[in-house]
Amino acid sequence: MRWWLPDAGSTFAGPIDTLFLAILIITGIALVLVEVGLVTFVIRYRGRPGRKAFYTHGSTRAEVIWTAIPAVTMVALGLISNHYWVLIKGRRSVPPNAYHLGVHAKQFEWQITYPGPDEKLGTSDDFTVRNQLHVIVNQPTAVELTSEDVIHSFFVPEWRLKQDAVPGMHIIAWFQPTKTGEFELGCAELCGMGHYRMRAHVFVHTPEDYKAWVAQQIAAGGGGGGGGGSE
Amino acid sequence: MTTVAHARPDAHAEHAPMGFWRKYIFSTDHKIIGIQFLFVSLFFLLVGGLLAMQIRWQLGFPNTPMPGGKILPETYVASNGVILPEYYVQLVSMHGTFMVFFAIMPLLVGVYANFLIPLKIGAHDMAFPRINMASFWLALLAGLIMMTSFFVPNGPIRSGWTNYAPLAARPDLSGVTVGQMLWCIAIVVLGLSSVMGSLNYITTVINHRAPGMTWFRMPLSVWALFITAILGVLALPVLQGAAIMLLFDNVLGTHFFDPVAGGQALLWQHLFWFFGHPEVYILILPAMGMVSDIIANGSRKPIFGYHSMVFAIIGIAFLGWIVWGHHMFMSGMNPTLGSTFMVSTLLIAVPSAVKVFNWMGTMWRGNLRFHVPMLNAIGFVSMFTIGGLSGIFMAATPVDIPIHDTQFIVAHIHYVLFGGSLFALFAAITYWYPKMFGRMMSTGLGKAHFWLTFLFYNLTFFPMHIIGMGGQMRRIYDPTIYDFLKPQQPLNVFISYAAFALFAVQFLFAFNFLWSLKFGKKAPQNPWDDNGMEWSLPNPAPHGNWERTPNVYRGPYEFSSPEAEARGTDFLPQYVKLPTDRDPAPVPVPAAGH
Amino acid sequence: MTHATQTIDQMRPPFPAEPGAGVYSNKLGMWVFLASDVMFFTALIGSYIVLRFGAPGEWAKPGAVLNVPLTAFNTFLLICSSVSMVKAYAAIQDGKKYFLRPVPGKLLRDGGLKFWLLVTMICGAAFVSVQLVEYFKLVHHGFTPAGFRDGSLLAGEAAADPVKYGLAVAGLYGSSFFTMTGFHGFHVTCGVISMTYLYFTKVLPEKYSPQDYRGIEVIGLYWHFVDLVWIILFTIVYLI
Amino acid sequence: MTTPTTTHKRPNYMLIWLYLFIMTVAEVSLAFELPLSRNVKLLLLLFLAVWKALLVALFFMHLKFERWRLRLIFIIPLPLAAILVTAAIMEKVF
Ligand code: HEA
Ligand code: HEA
Ligand code: CUA
Ligand SMILES: [Cu+2]
Repeated sequence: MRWWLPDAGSTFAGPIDTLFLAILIITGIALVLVEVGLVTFVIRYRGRPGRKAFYTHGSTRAEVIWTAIPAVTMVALGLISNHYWVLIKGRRSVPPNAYHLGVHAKQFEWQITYPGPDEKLGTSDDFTVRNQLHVIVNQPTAVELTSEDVIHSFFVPEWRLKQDAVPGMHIIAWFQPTKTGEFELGCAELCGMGHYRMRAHVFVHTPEDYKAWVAQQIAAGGGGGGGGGSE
Repeated sequence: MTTVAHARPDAHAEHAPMGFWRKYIFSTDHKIIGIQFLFVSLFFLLVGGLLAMQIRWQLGFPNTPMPGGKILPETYVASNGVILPEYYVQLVSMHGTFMVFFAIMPLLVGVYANFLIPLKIGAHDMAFPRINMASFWLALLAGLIMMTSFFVPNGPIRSGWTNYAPLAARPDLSGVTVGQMLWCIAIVVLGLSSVMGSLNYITTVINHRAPGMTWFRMPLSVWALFITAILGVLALPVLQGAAIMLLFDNVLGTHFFDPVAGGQALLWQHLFWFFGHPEVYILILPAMGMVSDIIANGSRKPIFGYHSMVFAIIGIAFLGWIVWGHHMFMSGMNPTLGSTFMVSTLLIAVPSAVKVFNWMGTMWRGNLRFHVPMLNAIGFVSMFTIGGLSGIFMAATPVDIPIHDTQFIVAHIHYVLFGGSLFALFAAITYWYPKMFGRMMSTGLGKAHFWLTFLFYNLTFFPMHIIGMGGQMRRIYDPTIYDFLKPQQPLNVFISYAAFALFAVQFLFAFNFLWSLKFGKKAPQNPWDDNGMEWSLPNPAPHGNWERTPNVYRGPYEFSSPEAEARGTDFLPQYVKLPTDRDPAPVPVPAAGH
Repeated sequence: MTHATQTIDQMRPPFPAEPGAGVYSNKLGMWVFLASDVMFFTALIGSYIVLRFGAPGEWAKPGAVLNVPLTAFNTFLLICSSVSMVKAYAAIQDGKKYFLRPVPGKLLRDGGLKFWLLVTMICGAAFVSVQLVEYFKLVHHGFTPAGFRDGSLLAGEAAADPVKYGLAVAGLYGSSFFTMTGFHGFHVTCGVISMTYLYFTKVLPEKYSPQDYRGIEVIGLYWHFVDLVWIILFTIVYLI
Repeated sequence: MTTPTTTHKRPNYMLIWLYLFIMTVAEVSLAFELPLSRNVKLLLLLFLAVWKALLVALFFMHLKFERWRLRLIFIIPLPLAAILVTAAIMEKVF
C-alpha cells in the first residue's frame, strides 16, 4: 500500500514531486488555518445565554491581508510551475539527441515503432511491436504520438509522463528514464469500453540489452504480436 | 420628472383562487415552480446516487456478481450478474450527467433562484411567469429524454459526461447509436430551459426590486443567483451549439470533430470546457450565496465584508471564463496556451480565499446557533476548502501531468460538488423548508444526517486522493488488471463500503424530508429569526406574495446591531420600519420619453 | 416623413418603464436573450472559423458550389424585411394602425402598421422558401452536410477541378455551411411564425397603440438581430 | 431616472436601407469582379460586413439611442466570443 506518488523513474520525477510537495505544504497551511480556525470559532463563540455577538461589518485591513497573501503565493507558484512546464512540455523542449520512437494508439492497443539499426524513424528497417515499449535507461527518448481512431493518453506513472494521442495530430512527448526494469504503460483517456485494458509493458534496458533486444527482433523478422500485455 | 409606481401588472389582482391543476401542476407561481423543481431534481439525485453505488461495487469488487445485478438486461451485465465493461462506462457517464445537469444544477438554480429571488427582493413574481413554467417543463422533458436512453438499444452514452469527440462523434467507435442522440437532444432541451430560466432571473432582479432594495441591500444569495444567471445565459448556448454539432456528426454525417475529414478533435474540448468551467461555477456560486446568508444568521452577525463578498462573486464569475483550458493541459493543446490558463486558474484562488476567510470572519466573535442549516453551512466551508485546494494541485501544470484523469480528479470533483454544492443544498433545503411547506424538518434527524454524512463522505472521497496519486486512472472498469494498482485495491474496497454507508444515510434525509411534509411541526412565521424579506410573509407564502409591494429599510445582515438590541432582539429584518426610518422613494416610473 | 417638429424623444417608448435597466421587462428580457443567442452563433460560427483555419486544404472558391446571385437576392429580401419592420414600428409610434391610406397630393399611399408588418412577414417567408429551394438544389447536385455525394454531378466536377471546388475539405464545407445557414433559417422561421401570431391576435384587432406597442418593438429587436446575423453569414460563408 | 434633456429624432430608415443595399452590391461585386489580392478582399469584405451589422444594430435596433446599461448587455458576449475563437485557433497557429 503506497501513500505517495509512485517511485521516481525519470528525470521529470524530481521537479514534479518537489512541486507537488511544495503545493502540499502551501495548501496544507491554508487548510490547517481554515479548519483549525473553524473548530476554535465553533467552540469559543458557541451561543450561550447572555452572550452577545460583536457587531461589525468587517475590517478592510484584514481583508486586504488575506487577499494579498494568496495573490502573491499564487503568482509565485505560477511562475515556478511555468518554468518546469516549459522544460517538460514546451514545443522546443525535446533534446536534440533524443531517441525517437513512434507510438500509434488504437482501440485498444499500443503499436510501438522502433527505428531499427539506423536509428531513424520512417526508414525501411523500422519494425513495430504491439504493447511492448522498450527504451534505454538515461537516454532522452521522444515518443511521436499518433492515434488511429479516438483520443488515447500515454501514461507511465513512474515517469510522471502523460500525453494524449489525438487523431489528426502528431504530438511529440519526451522523457529520460533513470531506472532499469519493467513498468506499465496505461491509457488515461476514456477511449471506449476497452479503455481499462489498453495496457502495455514497458522495459527500460541498459544500452547493451537494448541492442540485443533489437537484434533479436530483427532476427525474428520484427513486428508482429510481441506477446506481452495484449490481453 | 417621475410619477409614483402604480400596482405592478403582476400584482395580486390576477391571483384569484384557481383549480388544482392551475395551482399545482401548470402553475406560474414562482414558488410552486421552485417546489416542482425540488421534487424532480431530488429524484434525479437519487438516480445519480444509485448509479454511483453500482460504480462503487465494480471498483471495489471487480468481476464479482453484483447483488441484484441479475435483474438487469444482459446488454448491461453478464449472465452471472457481473457488470460488463460497456455498462461500467455508461454508469460513469450517466452518473456525471445526471448529477451535474439534472440534480445539482436544477437544485441550485431551478429551485432556489426561482424560490428565493422574488421573495428576497420583494417582487410579486418573476418577470415572465409563463416562460418560467415552460422552463420547468422543458427541464423535466430533458430529464426524461435522458432517462429513456437507458432503455434504447445499446443503452446510453459511453464517453463520459464530457463526451470527448471523436469517440462520441463516431457510433462505429463508441458502439452507441440512439443513446448518443438522446444525450445531445436532452442537453439542447435543457439548455433551452436554463436560458429561459436565467433571462427570467436577470430581468426580475434588474427590474422588479421593491422600493428600497438597492443593489447593495440585496442578500448575497440573490447576488450569487443573479451572477449565476448571467453565466447560464452566456454559457449554455455554447454547449447547445456544440451538442448540436455532435448530434449532426452522429446522424447527418457531418465532420466537425472527425479528423479523418479535416475536423478537429480538440474543437469539441474547447467548446465543451468553454461552457464547462462557467458551468462548475454555476454549480458553486448559488451555494456560496445561500451559505453566506445562513452563516450570517447562524452567527447572529452581519456578514463580514459584504462588498468584497459581492466583488468576489463577480471576480470568480469573470475569471471563470478564461480558465477552461485547465481541463486540457494534457490534450496536446498549445503549451504556451497552457501557461496562460494555468495563471488565470491559480488566480481564482484569490476571490475564493476572500469568500472563505470572510465566512470565518463572520463566525469570529459571533454568537453561534448550531441549527441544522448552520451545521451544513460550516460543513460546506470546510469541505469546499479541501476541494478548492486540491484544485490548486491540478492547476499547476507540471503537477497536473501525473494526476490528470486519475482518481485525484474524482476526489476534487466530489469535494467541490458534494462537499460544496450538496452540503449547501442540505443547508438550504432545511432552511427554507418552512417557507416552502409551512412545517419544520426534524432537527434530530437533521443533525444525525449531517454528522453521519460528514463522516462517511470524507471516508469515501478522501482516500481517492491517495489512489489517484498512486496512479489509478478515471473511468477504468477494473483497476486490478494493472500490476501497479493491485497493492492499493484494499483502499478501493474500503471506499466502496464507505460509499454504501454514505448512500444509506442519505435516506435519513429523504425520510426527514418526506415525513416532515405531513408530520413536521408547524413553522412559526420567522423560525430562524432572520432578516430576509421572505419572512415578512406567512408560511407558506400566498400566490403573488405581498398584498402591496413592500418597502425595504436596510441591508439584509443587521444582526446584533444597536437598533436591534434596543428592540430587545438580536435581529432587525429588512422590512421592519423603525420610527427613525424614512420610507424609500417609491419606485420611480420614468414617464413619457423613456 | 421625419417629424422634425416633434419635441418628445421619439426613440424611447412613451409607456411606463420598469426601474433598473430603465426599460420595460419584455424588452430587457429580449436583449438578454439576444445576448445568449450571440453565444449560440459564436459556437457555430466560431467552429467554422477554427475549422477553416486548421483545414488541411483550401476552401472552395466563392460561387463555385453555392449560388451567390440567388443568395444575394435573399440578402436583399432580408434587408427589406428589416426596414419594413422598423417602418411598422415607426407607424405604430405615430398611431397609424391602418393598412394603407391615401395621402392628398401624393401618388403613393401611406403605409400603416398592418401594411409594414405584413411586408415583413412576406419577405421573411420568401427568404425561408428561397433558402429551402437553394438547399434542395444543392443536395440534388450532390452537396450534402457530409460533403460531395459520390457519383453526383458536383462530385464529378470537383474531381475534375479539385482546387476550385475545395475537394480536400468538402466535408467541413458542407458541415459548417448547412449547420450555420440552417440554424439561421430556423431563427427566421421562428420569427415569421411569432409575427404571424401577433398579426392575428394583436395587430388586426388593433390592440397596439402609440401608448403601448411593446410586442412590435420586441419582435422587431429579434428580427433585426436575425438580419444582422445573416449579414455576417452572407459575407463569411458565401463571399470569402 | 428622469427624462434626459436630449431628445432623439427618428433617423431616416429608408436612407439606412439604401446604405445597406449599396454595400451589399459593393460586397458582391468586390468578391467577384475586382482583381484584388485575396487578403485585401478579405479585409474589405469583413469591414463592409461589420459596417452593415453596425448600421442595423445602431439604427434599426436603436442601440444608438439606448442607455449604456442596455448596450452593455449586447456588448458583453463579444469579448467572450473573441477569447474562445482565438484560443481554439492557437492549436494550429503558434
Ligand atoms: C463546483 C464545482 C467546481 C469548483 C468550484 C471547482 C473549482 C476549481 N477547480 Fe475544478 N473541477 C470540477 C468542478 C469544480 N472545480 C469538475 C467537475 C472537474 C472535472 C471535470 C471532468 O474532467 O470530469 C474539475 C476539474 C478541474 C481541473 C482539471 C483537472 C484535470 O482534469 O486534470 C482543474 C485544473 O486546474 C481544476 C481546478 C479548479 C480550481 C483551481 C478551482 C478553484 O475555483 C478553487 C478555488 C478555491 C480554493 C483555492 C480554496 C479556498 C481558498 C483558500 C482557503 C485560500 C487559501 C488558498 C491558497 C493560498 C491556495 N478543476
Ligand atoms: C454533484 C455531483 C456528484 C455527486 C453528488 C456525486 C456523488 C457520488 N459519486 Fe460521483 N461523479 C460526479 C459527480 C457527482 N458524484 C461527476 C461529474 C463524475 C465524473 C463522471 C465522468 O467521469 O464522466 C463522477 C464520477 C464518480 C466516480 C468516478 C468513476 C470513474 O471515473 O471510474 C465515482 C467512483 O467512485 C463516483 C462516486 C460517487 C459516489 C459514491 C457518490 C455518492 O456521494 C452518492 C451518494 C448518494 C446520493 C447523494 C443520493 C442521495 C439522494 C437521495 C437519497 C434522494 C433524496 C430523495 C428525496 C428527499 C425525495 N463518482
Ligand atoms: Cu485508449 Cu483509453
Ligand atoms: Cu474547470
